[in-house]
Amino acid sequence: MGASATEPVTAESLRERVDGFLAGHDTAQDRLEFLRARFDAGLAWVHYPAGLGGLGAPRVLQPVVDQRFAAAGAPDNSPRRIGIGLGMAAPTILRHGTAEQRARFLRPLWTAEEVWCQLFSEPGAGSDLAGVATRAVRDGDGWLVDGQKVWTSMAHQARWGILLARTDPAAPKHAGLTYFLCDMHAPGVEVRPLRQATGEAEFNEVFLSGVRLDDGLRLGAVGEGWAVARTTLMNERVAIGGAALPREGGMIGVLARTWRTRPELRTPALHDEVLRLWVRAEALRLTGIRLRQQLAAGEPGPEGSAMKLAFAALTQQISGTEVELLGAEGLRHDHWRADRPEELDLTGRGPTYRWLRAKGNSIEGGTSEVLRNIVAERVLGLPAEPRTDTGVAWKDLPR
Amino acid sequence: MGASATEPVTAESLRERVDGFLAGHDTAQDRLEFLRARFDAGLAWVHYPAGLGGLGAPRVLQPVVDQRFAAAGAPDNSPRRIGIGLGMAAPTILRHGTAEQRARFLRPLWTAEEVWCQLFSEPGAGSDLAGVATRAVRDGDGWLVDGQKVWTSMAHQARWGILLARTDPAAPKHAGLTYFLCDMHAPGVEVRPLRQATGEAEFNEVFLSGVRLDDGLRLGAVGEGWAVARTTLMNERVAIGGAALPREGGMIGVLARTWRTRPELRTPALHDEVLRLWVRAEALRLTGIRLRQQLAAGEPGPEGSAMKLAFAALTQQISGTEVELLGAEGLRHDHWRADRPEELDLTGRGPTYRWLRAKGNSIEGGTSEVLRNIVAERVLGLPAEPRTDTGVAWKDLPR
Amino acid sequence: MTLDLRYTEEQEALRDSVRAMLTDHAGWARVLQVAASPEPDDADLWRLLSVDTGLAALAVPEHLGGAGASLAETAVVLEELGRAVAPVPYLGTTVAAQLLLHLGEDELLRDLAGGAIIAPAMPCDVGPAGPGARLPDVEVSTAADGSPLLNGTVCGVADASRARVLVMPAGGALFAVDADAAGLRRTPVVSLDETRPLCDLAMWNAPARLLAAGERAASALDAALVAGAALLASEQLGLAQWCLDTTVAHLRTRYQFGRPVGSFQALKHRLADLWVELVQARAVARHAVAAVAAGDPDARLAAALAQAHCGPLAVRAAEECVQMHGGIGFTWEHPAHLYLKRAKSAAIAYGTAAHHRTALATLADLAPA
Amino acid sequence: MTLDLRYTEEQEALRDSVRAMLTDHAGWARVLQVAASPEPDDADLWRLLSVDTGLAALAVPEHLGGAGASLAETAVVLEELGRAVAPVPYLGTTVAAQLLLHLGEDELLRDLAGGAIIAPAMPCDVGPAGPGARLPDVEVSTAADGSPLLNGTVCGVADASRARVLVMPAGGALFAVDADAAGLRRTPVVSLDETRPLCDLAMWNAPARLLAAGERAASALDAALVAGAALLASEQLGLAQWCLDTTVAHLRTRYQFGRPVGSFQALKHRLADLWVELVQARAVARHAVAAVAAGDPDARLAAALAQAHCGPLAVRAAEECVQMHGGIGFTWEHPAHLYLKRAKSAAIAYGTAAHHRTALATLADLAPA
Repeated sequence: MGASATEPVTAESLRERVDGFLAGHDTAQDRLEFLRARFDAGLAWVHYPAGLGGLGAPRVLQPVVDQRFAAAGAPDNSPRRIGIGLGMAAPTILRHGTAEQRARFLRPLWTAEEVWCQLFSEPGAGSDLAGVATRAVRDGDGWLVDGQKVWTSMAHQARWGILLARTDPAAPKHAGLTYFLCDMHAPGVEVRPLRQATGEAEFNEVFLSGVRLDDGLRLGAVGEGWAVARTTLMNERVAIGGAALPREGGMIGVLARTWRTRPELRTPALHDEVLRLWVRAEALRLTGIRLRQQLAAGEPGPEGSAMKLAFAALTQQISGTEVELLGAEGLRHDHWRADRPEELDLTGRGPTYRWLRAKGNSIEGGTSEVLRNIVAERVLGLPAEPRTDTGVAWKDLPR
Repeated sequence: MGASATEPVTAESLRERVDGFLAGHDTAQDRLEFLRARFDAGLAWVHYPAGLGGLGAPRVLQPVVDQRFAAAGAPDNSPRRIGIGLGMAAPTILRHGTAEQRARFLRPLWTAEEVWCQLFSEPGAGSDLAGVATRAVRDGDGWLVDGQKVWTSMAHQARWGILLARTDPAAPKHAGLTYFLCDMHAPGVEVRPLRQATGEAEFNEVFLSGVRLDDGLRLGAVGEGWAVARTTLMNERVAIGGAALPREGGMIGVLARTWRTRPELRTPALHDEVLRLWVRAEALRLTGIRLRQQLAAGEPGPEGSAMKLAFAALTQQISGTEVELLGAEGLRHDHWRADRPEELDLTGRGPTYRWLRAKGNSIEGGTSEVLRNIVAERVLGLPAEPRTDTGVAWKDLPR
Repeated sequence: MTLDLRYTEEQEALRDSVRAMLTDHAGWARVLQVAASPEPDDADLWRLLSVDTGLAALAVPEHLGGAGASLAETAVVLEELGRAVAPVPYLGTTVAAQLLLHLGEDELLRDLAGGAIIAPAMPCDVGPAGPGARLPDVEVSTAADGSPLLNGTVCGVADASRARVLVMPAGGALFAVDADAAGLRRTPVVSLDETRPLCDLAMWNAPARLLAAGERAASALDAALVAGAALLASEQLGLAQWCLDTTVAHLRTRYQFGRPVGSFQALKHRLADLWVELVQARAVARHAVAAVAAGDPDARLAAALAQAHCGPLAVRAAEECVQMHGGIGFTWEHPAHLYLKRAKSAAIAYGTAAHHRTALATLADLAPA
Repeated sequence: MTLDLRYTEEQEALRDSVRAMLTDHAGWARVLQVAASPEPDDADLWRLLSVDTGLAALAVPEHLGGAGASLAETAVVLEELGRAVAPVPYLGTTVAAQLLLHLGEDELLRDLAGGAIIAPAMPCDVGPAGPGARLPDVEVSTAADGSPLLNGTVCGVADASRARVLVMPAGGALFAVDADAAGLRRTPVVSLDETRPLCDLAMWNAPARLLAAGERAASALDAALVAGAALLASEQLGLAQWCLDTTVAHLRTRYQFGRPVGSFQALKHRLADLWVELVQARAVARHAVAAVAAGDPDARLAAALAQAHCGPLAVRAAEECVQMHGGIGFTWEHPAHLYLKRAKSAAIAYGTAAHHRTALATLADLAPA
């Protein structure tokens, strides 16, 4: 470890660094050049190591930098568009990657030159991710990959994918996996849009047929894929988006406004339901504020899981109540076009869209059922269920 | 089997038999003599065999007989007081007992000369009844029993108990059990009242210390106790009490009357809750009517389990809402005396008593959790959970 | 009055034959195809249900070309149609038939029994829990020959897109309007539930025929709306039963963690609870149609109760179906979303559960605070 | 205003010391013993909390003998008292202190800081959601010497059984009444929650001292009731946390079917859901006391929100605790029933969740239909 020769980074010193950077770089210059320069100055993600876009600073200081750049009107790296890269691929590469891999991938990832996608879920392996069947077989100095992935957002735009594949079917399920960085431009990668109940195709199916990957694209050791994937998943769950909303800032605001402005729609028996939802929404909002205060004070807790669970249930119920409040009007849909939205707007489009889309909130990013298991075992310390699938060769498991 | 020489029993012929019996027996005579005579005439439980209080008639015809006797003002056998004997001990003895056991026990059971209790549950074996630890050890031509039972209603008045005990701890849990008829007057049987959250002691703990039981009190073969106990449990769940209630006949009626007659207590936000409970209560009442119509038509179904589950949840919520509706007044209790009630009156005493007592509805007679398992597996056909406790010697199980 | 809440043997036989027919002719791939097409419903299936089998006029008397059965049989057909989310205007036609029976409109009933679609021309959320308040303003004027003309807009009408005749409440009276009449325009609505899509009606001096006015019109409309709410409960029951059955079947064969997913206790308990609600829904739905069929004074309360219970149940069943199928249940290629959308549209049709609870406050004498 | 919803290090230290004290002096066997005795509360424990440690006057300024801390600290003590279902009149005394602070009654505050119990003399369900409507009629007359006399009955008062002084709303004003005064009788009530039992007050010409009248009395009373509702949420939070912790501990060690019962998924999911509610309750309860302590204009809304959420949560937590303990949780010999009864009595104190939701309809501008 050794004591660093440099001063410890503080909010004040960061502000100075940003101001210095801005003095030397015109925010109106070429977007990509600006972002590359910001990365090279260690002002991309300040908690990353020097040389990889950061300064080894505390993570909680990142907002200081982001706010300073935003206030100066600097171009950003479309953080929502590259969310998978930022939130999942990057921390995994940082932790498990070789020096070459870090140097090759992190910069274009952060500057949004290269979009990433996640090739984990399969038709037969959803909640049970460690059951993936996509095979990767040694082929000289590389690997041949065959299989099918699903629920892959951004696959149609992605340059790279983080890929979990089975390299040893005779090993127990968790032991036979290896983690790869998949070249989405490689021959044999086919991306097909996957349409949802909303009519949209936010996600894709990805078919991998004899896809050849160089061994340099393996992340972590052969057979260590599960441990690497856990880094990815842990980071998926940590992410808490954006700033705290004001009161009625989310979906509840839409319902409350409809209730207020359309008295002719009100039904007496629905009044208490609206009040109950308002209470729950405000309780959840305050929970988010408290969680952010804890994170800012360097006291991370497991409350993010509570927020995801509560958020999924609440958005489903608020939007469902809104549709019923609207009556016949609530049964009108805007369109069933198979759009390919890149950003999810939970209060966008109409009530029926919101209601349908919210159904996905308890499935994507870990189902609410899996999340409840995790809360019960890791937060509350309740015992695991007896497992029948962990000591057996993967190929011999019933499926 | 062979064809019976007698006429098939019909509702009409039953009515005639009852009328004939009543012509020869004064309803004002000695109660016990009357009941014994009714038993001997085969008019006790008409679906039991001739000679054991019945006529081998269809079970659905029993109400014909009961109503006729009731209309004539005949004494009854206090069916609620001897519910365990009638509902559980009797069908088990009928099915698994020897001729001697049937002849010895069924008549005084039905006439209420001998009250029965059930010695199944133990502090360590509640939901998992097959895990009972009470030991029965061979002792010459009999058995010595040691252990502790709990939740034994009527034990303090009972002459006999149906007892599940472990005779082979080295066998797997279900295989090492034997079923006995326990003499509650035998030395070593100690009954202690068990007080509940209501303050009452409806139930007992029963301590068995070197209780000697003759081998003639064994019901079924050694090691076959679980199969015999299943007969008992199946009959426990079949029972559906009494006649259909009129609308608002149950606990909902109390709440509705309070709402109607005490307008000063009403809170706007509580109105919809009262309406929702009213809907659920009426739905459950109609479900009971439909189930009785099906039973009367000889089409028994699994809906009784639905009724027990819904009833438990509903009574808990109705009584809870009633207490809140009453506000400070709802926090007044009548008394905390350790009474020993023999009959349960769910709409009796005050609101706080009702609310507390209703909490027991989802625990007694099989918890709601166990009942949901049964519904999921036996009604819906969902697969059982992997079992870790069935192939192992009972004594080696973790507990 | 004690109403029989069981199914008769004949009704069970009817169910079997309808289910067999729908299995052959309304598999979900076909339903999805029709829903995604510009067609508002499945004309072939409707021909089968009306012209070929007479199921669409089960409760129309035989002398008018119907089957002379009761609403209790109609409800069994609706259970199966709900189970199949069949895209046919069966419910609207049945409600129209009830209206016409009340009014003694034999000729229209004969048309209906012959396969013509006749639909009540009201927003789909109008129910017996207070329809007047939600009926749109349609003005009645008089043509030179003294016959009535209608002017106005009615939005969100179900089952009317291919109707031949519309039964329209206007100015406190009821009118029959030829759907092809000059002066009437139907505009399809992009609907949440494309298996029972809505359309908007616009009228400029549309020629109409007076069916009834005043108290007679009001009581016929009210009775038909009570019947509609009662019958819809059976559709919801059938839909919920499909969702439960399909979810159970999926969970028995889907393996995760080396076990059938259906062996996980949390899911088992939720499905057991759903079954508990479904058992009650069956009693409540049968009670509602029995009460309506018998002209029981309790029919209005029974219908409100049925919607208060069965509407939310069907939505919950469909939601659990989607959730327990995981990702696959959220795709366009799996039928679950069709059931989800139908359940929600049915929860609004003939009044929401909240409307019906509000009505029950009066019917059950539970006044507000 | 951004309020800090976290606990400070000092508050965590305070929690540790209070918990240690209650573990030693208010174990549940002791609580059950006091509850079952004729004594309304635990006089020894009260002495410990008031005279010995000064915890009962945390939020009273130092120059009046208190600790000069804020309601945020008081709330931490209440969490621990809720966790222990401690039978002491802490909440009522705290609310009385708030009243007296608003009125500048320094002498009474000094008494209170010295260990005297001072209680608001109102039915326990009176809350800020509309207290006036529920306040009983107490008549004020005048003695020969011009001092006020009170006449009337107040039923269901909490924390007053051993109070030395009662603060009584009457005729739109506030009075101090010596609890031992001739003309005042206290009758104990057999209470659902014997850890916070009620009593009835009857007055015949009870001599009183006027504290405030008119707007000044009304606003002091209102502020104290808002504080009471906000503070109670912390007691409910602590109670719910005990129920969750105790249930988890039981399920980890209780074996059935050869497995710890806590490994059964249906129970795990229910407890996970309960934890999700509890996490939110913490934010909501901290927000309420922070808003009250800061004099935030949002305090009234924050208190209503806290009661709307935390009241039902505590009841649910206690109910799950009983249910998941199975038979043993339903016995007199297990502490679960004490928590169940306290949770229900707390759900009514200072107004039910339904009262608070009704208040929120106004506070959040969500008018009824």
